[in-house]
Amino acid sequence: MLNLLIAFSLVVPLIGAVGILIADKKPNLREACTLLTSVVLLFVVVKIFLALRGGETPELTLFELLPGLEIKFTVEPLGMLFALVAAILWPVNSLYSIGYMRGNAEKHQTRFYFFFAIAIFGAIGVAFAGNLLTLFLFYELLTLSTFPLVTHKGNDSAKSGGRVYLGILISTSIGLLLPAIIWVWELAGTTDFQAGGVVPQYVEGGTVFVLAMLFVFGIGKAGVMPVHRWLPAAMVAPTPVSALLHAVAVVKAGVFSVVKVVVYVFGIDTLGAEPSVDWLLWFALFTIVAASTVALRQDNLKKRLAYSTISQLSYVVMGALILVPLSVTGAALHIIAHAFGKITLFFAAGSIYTSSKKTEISQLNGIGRRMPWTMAAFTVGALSMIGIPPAAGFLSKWYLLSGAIAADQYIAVLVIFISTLLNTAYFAPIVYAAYFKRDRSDTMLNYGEAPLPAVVALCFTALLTITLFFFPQTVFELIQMIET
Amino acid sequence: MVLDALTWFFLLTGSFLGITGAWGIIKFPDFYSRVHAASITDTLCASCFVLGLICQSGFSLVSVKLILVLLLLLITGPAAAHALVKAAHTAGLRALTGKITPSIRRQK
Amino acid sequence: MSELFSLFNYWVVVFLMMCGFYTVIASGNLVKKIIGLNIFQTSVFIMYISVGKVTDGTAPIVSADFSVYSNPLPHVLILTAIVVGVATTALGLSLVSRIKDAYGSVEDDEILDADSDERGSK
Amino acid sequence: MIAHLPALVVLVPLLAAPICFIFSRSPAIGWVITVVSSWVSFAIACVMAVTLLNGGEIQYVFGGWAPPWGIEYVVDQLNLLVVLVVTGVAAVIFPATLKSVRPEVASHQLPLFFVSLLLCFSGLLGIAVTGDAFNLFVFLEISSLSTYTLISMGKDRRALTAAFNYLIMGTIGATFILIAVGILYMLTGTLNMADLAVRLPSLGDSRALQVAFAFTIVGVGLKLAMFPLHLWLPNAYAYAPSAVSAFIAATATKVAVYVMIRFLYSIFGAEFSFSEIFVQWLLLPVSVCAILFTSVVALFQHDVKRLLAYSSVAQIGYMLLGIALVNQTGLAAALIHLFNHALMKGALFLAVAAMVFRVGSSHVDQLRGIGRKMPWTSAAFVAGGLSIIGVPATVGFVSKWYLVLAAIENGWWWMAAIVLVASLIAVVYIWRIVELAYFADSEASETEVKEAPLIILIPIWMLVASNFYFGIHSSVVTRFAEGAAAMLWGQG
Amino acid sequence: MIFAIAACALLVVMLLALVRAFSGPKIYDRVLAVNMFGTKTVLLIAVYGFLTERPEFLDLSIFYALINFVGVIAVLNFVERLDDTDEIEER
Amino acid sequence: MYLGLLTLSLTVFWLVLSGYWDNPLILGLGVVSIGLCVWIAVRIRRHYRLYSALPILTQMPAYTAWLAMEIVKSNLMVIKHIWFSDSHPITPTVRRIRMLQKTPLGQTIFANSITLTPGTVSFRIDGDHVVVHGVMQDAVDDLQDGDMNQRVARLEGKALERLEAR
Ligand code: NA
Ligand code: NA
Repeated sequence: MLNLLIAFSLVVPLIGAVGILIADKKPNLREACTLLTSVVLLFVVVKIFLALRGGETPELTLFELLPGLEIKFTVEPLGMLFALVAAILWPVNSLYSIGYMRGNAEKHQTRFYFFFAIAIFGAIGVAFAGNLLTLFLFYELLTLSTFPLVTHKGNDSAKSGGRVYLGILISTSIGLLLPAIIWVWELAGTTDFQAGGVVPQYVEGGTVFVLAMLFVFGIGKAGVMPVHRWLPAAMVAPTPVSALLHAVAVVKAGVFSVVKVVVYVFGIDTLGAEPSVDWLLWFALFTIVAASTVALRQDNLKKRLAYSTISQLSYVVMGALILVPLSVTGAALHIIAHAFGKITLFFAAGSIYTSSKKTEISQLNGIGRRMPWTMAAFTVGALSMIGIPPAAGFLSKWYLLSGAIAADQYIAVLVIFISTLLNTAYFAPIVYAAYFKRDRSDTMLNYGEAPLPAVVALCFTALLTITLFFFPQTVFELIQMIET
Repeated sequence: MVLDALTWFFLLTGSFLGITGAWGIIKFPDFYSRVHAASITDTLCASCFVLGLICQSGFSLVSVKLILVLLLLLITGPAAAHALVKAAHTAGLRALTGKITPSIRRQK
Repeated sequence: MSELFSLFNYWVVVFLMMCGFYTVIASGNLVKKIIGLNIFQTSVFIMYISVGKVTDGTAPIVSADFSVYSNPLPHVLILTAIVVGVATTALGLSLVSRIKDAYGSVEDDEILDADSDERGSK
Repeated sequence: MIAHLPALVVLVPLLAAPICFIFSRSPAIGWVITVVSSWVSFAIACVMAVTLLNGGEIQYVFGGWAPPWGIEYVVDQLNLLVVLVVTGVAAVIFPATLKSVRPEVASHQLPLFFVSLLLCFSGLLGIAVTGDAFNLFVFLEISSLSTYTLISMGKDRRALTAAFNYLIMGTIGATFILIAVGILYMLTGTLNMADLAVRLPSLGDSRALQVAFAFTIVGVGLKLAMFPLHLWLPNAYAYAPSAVSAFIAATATKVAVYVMIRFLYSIFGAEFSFSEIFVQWLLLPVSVCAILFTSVVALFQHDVKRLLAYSSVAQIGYMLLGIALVNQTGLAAALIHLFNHALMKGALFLAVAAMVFRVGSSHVDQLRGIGRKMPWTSAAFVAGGLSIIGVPATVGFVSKWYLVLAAIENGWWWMAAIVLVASLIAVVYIWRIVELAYFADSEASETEVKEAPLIILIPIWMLVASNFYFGIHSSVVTRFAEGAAAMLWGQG
Repeated sequence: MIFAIAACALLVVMLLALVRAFSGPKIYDRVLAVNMFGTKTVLLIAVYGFLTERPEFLDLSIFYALINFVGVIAVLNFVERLDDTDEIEER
Repeated sequence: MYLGLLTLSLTVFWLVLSGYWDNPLILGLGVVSIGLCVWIAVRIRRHYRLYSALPILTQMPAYTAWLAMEIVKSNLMVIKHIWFSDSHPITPTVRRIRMLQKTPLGQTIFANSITLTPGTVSFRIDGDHVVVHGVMQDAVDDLQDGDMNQRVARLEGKALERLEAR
């Protein structure tokens, strides 16, 4: 029964995708299908979560491709966490998409919903992957299925952005991640995730570093500089897609994979015993600061958010690479906190675009009065990014900071401080301008809030961010299961 | 003995005719006249050779086959000559005409 | 020297092979290419046949008067190979004549020009 | 009865060809005969497979002469694999031929088309089945000659020059093989492959043997489009009628690879090929160049069929690489890829054939937006493309995995890297088409393009399904290939 | 003896035919010469059979006569199909 | 009649050449080959009306003998021009010659006879004229109003009678 649940969680988005195709010409039916599917998926994932909490470890082996290479799914706490994030945010995102896509009268909406469902399918596959091969397969599926979403507009800039997106993600995954997987298989004869790691008894010294580097840069979705370029390039996408990329699935799949590899392939202890791995940490630290600095210089709202994401992702990578339990807790928590916060920000940006067609920060003066709900949610998101209570970002940053101190990584501590300052520097002015500056050169006279579904969605995610701050127990429970 | 002599006679005549024809296709000035030279060898020369050989084999299957060879050559020789001339003619190859003296030939 | 001469059949084979091969490669005329191919194949046929020669052996047609024959197997094989060769030549020439219909030429370079012109005009 | 199967599998299409010729008035009858005989051959191949898996070698001797003189047909795991590929692909693709080639081949040539197709088919099977070196040459020429004919029937006039160039290069290759066989006969007095294998080692390292070896490599290399000798292939595949491209690309070069393996391992022996001649040091650079260079060349093609053709040359490079790694895994990888590549290229070329059927061209500009007009066909193309790239759960993954394993077995990590880089390039050239098919706006065309007819679509999807089936249940093929590889190594 | 003489004479004829085949100048001259070469080969085989006391060779000469004829007609047919003789003339 | 003659001659041809008269396999192959040839011949006859002078000549011994003599004579003439070209220069001529024959059969016999005799060769038939190339002008003149033209014309009647009698 439990194994069947995993199968359900994978099949449900696929069935939804087919349903969307069938309902091609009837928008209401199509959107109903999307929403229904996402709710059903949420239900299934929660069922799995309850089972996991009941002490069971559902497992499903589909088939053996080659000896020792199976397509296999195992539910473990970390994957559960990611699956929950994706499953919770999909219905919200769907709701928002309905408002956005209709509000902007976008073309090819069926294609959009179809590939969205496929992307969720990929994300769930990544979350429950029981070994590196399965992870790789769904990781690539996620890349490919999001391409049509990124290039949705179909104009030249969309196409060139899409090429960069696909080029970087595919080439890093095939060029670095796949060799790393082959290497692991060659060493251990299996790619299954195991508590304590698969490779510890086979590798030591510089080899660990090389292998870790292949993984960290091979998982391009984690956006560690210099393989971050795909994320700004993908800004050509419609906002719901950006939300999907930044919060629901794609970058989360990246950092989640990094954490998963660190925990289940290397084992925290193996990496911790290897000083050269610090080099990788420094890449992450550099990314945090550099991306924030770049974000500061962007006037385009979505671009600023994109660089913010790059920086925030490296928090997670940093947490994983500091290699003490506290920091890993922080990393896992930050995956969720950032997901809720960033999706709120993107929803807000999209709503602003939908109702006012504004894309630049310099145009946002006084918008807080016209779109009060939207900007309130935006503020919550910004607080979470900076790490100020009562937003969830505070919790995760706290744990990261504690972990860094516990591990005597003072440079990391410093970076967290600097980055918090930078975060403040690029979010605070937006909020300030929205509420306190007067807007003089406004030509679009009549606009108010975005369509209702969009507003409902973004308020809901803002609420989630705050809720997470006050009720983080469930998440901690899961994280503790990782550590045991 | 008589048969041997006949063989000698026919084969020598045939050889002479063959060389004559071959010399003809070397010497004659244009394609169409060379065809006539070649047709000597196809008719009379071949007949002489076959007759000479029949004298040696007498009434036997071998003679039948020799006659078969001759018949084939007699049928196919002119047919090939005709096909050649016709092909050359339809392709527009002009014939040299008039009195061909050695001096004209040298100019050619 | 005598050894060289005793292997003269191979010299003939090699000479013909080179002639044929050169013609195939160097000639721009498709008909001549086919003819070169023929010469090339024929050299191999000669190689086989000369290999089958048995000293003092006569043609391998059974007769009461002879006991030593050349090895018939290469003859049989080459008979097959000749049939194959004739088929190849026939096919090659029919292709040439269709190429002539399509391009109006059987010269390599002119055909290439014709194709690139076509692409240019598109 | 079982003993006659190896002969039957060849004779069925060979005898069907003249019957097809007698009914040359009606292409439909020719088509029915062709399809039925391909199915019968496939059924025979399956029966042989079952027999072989339960028992041992299947042998058939022609005309009652004992093997060293008479022609012998032998079926072991190696050529059974090839026979299965050829008959299987034929059984799937042939049904689609009539519909697919009608717009491409002049109607008066259609009856001849099926005669040639059958001859080509039986020639390929004959190569695989025969145990006699000269007989192999004859079948090679039967298949080659009919292939030239088939290619020349393409719609574009460049099909003629492509067929002509292939004829020249192919005949040179065949003649080289003939020379090699002749020298082997001179040295040993036998043409039977098994007999040759027994007698050659006692000759030692003779000069003549080396010459024979060189002629074999170059001759077979021409036939299988080994890297610098591949020049005939792109045009031949690009301008042949599309269904023919699908069949030939899936089978012809595979059979040539089989011939290469047969000569290297069974006739000359692995000991001689790899320890005395060191042919791997020729094959290695050649295959690496093929994998990298022709993949890059494929990037710049504007015709999908040409693109796939260049990709084929690269894929043949993978097979040669497997041989050049000189270990049992590598050989198995070559054999696995031999099987798998037939499935992928069959699917891809047939999908393109369906597009050509509707659109009338395989030029990339004409295929813009085809993904919306022919969703099933385009989806099949994508699936085949995934297999070429080597995505897990497709056969392409299995092939590459084994190749990488074999490279690592030699400690050649860089070789594994090259395979991955080539996969990346494959991603790019396949993606180019996918992008055009799905994300480019189609040019306003006056004719409405519809989905391909079922008679073409079903074979395409059968091939696609097999790509996934054998990608998932890979052990079916890998066990077979590993068995064949073990057998060949045992001989050497 | 006489057979040897006849064979030699035929060889001379064939040699002369070859001279014409090489010197052309037209394709038809060449075909004519080659045809002549062929018919003389037929006779040569027959004579050689008598010379070596193997009259079985006559079968070969019949075969050769047929092949030669078919060959000449085929070549002419091909030349006609190519339509203008320049194509296979000297370049 | 035609088919019977063809089959008969092919059968004789096969039997004489093969020499195996009691091997069923080879005889069987012979039957198949003959059948194939006849089939092809029938197919050819469906498209072309063919006249061959040869079978008719065999039925007309007088004319054949005369023609044989003519062939010998003209052979000698050409030989003379080959070896003594200085004293007997050749005078190649192309001419259209009006044929006295009325039917295609007669015309075919005439044109074939022209080609059979060395020194003259027919190109093609053009209405009721035949275009002839001769190496000597007198030989062509001979054709114009010579023996051969008239003999064939006379023969034509007889030949037609025989053909109809068949
Ligand atoms: Na060939
Ligand atoms: Na004449």
